[in-house]
Amino acid sequence: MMDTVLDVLSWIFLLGGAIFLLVGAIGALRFPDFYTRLHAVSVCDTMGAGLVLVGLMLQGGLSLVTVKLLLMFYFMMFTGPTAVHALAEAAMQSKLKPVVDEREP
Amino acid sequence: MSKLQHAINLGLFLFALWVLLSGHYTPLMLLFGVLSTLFVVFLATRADLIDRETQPILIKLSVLFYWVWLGREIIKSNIDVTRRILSPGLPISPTVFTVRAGQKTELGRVTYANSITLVPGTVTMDVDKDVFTVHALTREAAADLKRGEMNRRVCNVEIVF
Amino acid sequence: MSELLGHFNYWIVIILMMTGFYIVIARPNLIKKIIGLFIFQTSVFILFISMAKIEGGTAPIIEEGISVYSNPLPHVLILTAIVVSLATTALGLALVVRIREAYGTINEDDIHVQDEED
Amino acid sequence: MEHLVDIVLLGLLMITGFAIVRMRSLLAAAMLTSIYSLLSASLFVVLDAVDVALTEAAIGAGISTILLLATVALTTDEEKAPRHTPLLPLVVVIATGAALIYGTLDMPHYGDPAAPIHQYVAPTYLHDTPGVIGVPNVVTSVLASYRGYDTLGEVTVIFTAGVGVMVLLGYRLRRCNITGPGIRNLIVLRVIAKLFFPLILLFALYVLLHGDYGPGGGFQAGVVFATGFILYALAFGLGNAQRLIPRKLLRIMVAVGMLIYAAVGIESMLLGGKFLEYRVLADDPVTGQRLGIMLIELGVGIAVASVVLIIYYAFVSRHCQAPEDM
Amino acid sequence: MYIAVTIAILIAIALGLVRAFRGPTLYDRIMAGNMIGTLTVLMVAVLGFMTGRPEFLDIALVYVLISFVSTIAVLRVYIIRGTMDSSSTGSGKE
Repeated sequence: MMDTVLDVLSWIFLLGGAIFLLVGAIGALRFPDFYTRLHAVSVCDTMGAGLVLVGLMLQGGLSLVTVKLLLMFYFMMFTGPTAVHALAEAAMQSKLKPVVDEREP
Repeated sequence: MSKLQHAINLGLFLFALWVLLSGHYTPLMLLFGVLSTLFVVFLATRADLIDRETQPILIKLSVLFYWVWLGREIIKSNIDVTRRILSPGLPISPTVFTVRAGQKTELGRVTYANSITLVPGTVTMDVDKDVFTVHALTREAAADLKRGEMNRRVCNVEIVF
Repeated sequence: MSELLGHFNYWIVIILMMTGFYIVIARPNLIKKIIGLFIFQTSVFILFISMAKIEGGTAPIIEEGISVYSNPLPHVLILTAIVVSLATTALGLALVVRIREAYGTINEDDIHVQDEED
Repeated sequence: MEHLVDIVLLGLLMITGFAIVRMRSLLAAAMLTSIYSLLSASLFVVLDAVDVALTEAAIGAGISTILLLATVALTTDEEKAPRHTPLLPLVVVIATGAALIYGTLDMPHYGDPAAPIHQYVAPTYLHDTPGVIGVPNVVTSVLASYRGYDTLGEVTVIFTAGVGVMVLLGYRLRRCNITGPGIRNLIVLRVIAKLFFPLILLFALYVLLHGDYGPGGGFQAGVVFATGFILYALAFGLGNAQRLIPRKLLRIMVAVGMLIYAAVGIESMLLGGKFLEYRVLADDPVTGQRLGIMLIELGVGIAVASVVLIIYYAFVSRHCQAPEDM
Repeated sequence: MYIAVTIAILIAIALGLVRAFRGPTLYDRIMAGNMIGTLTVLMVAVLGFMTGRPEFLDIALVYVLISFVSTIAVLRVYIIRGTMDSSSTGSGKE
């Protein structure tokens, strides 16, 4: 019984993660300029990756596999934003202008 | 804390990591674990990296609370960004603005900067001492950040570091 | 149909190989040539690893309860070949850097012109 | 279902290959090469070659791209159009490709267990490894024990290439102020690098010492170890990295790595065996084998890590040296 | 079920490739490379579970570390000289 619940839960997480990964990739295509595309990549890096890893952890159960997945999650939460920040900063330093919404709010 | 204490902490953390990664608990493998840990701590000392920031023990309770709060924020803004990506009109209003970080230490500031980037909808573009240049996907996300709740929360956990 | 799928891997590998080969012989830019060689090399790696695969097999790390393993020998050859490819690519790129310093260009056509003038 | 993944990945690889041909900007081509390498690494996982996948990811997607970009930065980005029409090369390529495809028709099917390649030595290796060598990872046992000569040769090639790069590019770092766009403000990177530098090094040692049990070994560990130092150099500057590991030490370490390998071979000759016959190294043949494998993996790891770092230093210090030629 | 996730990841990789081809700036391509790196890590992890040998997560862990270091290195090593190609100094708008 418990196993089935865990299984179903992990499938929900995995599929949710897959959907967010797809959405992030679509965003990276649809958004108009480099800086806005970074936000789409963030969706992939946080929610997509996070949900897939949590789904796999539920499949792994209490074992070293789960520990490694947890470690991956931990690494990704540090490396992801650092890489995105580095990209944004390098782009800004090379005078790549962001598209800004000029309309009055 | 003294430098020695920091080195010992790092060593203990690395050894725990080794044990968790390894999965082979013969005396030989554990001995290798000890040797590897000592070697890495030696290199880190030589690289002059041993100080408070190398301490990956951010497992204090209040930090954990911060992470839970941050997780909730991330989920909320993810759903928001997802809605915007999928809606046909692409309702975004990108803005660039600056915020002031109230943290005293480098580690605190970096935590704040990375938290901003981690939440989809806002990306830290530049860190100049305590002034961050931030790019936001929408005006709402920008207004949300300017309210300064995240800044306050990072300041609160910073004391624990 | 099975005839088609049976060699699919090899055919794609050959297309990749020819892509790399084309870059090497048709493009005068030396860096592009090295990229072409890189593509060529990688396609050879894929060819070897495809040959090692056995239907229903798994990675050649012995474990209780598993009886079919893929062939480990090509893995060994390719593993070392990858590291060697890094070393040779680096050597090639170092040569490109020096050629640029000596000739002021990395375009093969221009280099030939300069050589003829001398 | 693995077939589907395999086919899709190959398709993506093909598209990437064609895109690389068409790209005029060398930088774009280099970035696509990195993606190409990542895709082929995941293809290796699908094809059960986990050790190879580990190596390809560490080398193809990492170091190779860095070197390509460093070279582009030192030379030029734009590729001039070729002077000749690409007709003749196209004919040659299509003819060669057709001949090769005709050749594949006689090859055994993909995944066929009855293919000749699976009939001779491979079953012996798979069958004997647990008993004779005593390690579960057959790739490691073949690499380090059965085909130890080959590997010694490969390490020699790497060593020679490292020496070649050193001779071609020189190895003296001239200090200079780095200007221009880029990541100028390094606090975020520095704090993260402080956290990750020890972790990457420990992970490299883990990969080295667990090569017997899972994917990993000297080659992969060497590259990951060097990557740790590259991260350090990126965050704290090449000067600091060279204070941490001086060039002189690196030059010695390359030789030491090679010598450890060769010394294991000679030691086994002195103990009455043949060159690289590890079973004489200890009283129990299996222990001897494991000891021998461990030592030569260590030698390989040291040599590879030093060569990769030497190459990185050589290319990046060249950057600082010649600001006037742009 | 794992196959569904794998297919989703493969589609996402294909979309990332489109971004890498179209550019238009170098940064877009680096970003696409970084995204494909993340997707590859996840695919390797899922494939490990699919083939029933999840202990190969070591590979995925190495990918995480390498793809991070190479993204940073690409930004630092190339852009040090300040030689940007002309296309990347534009507005970045398509």
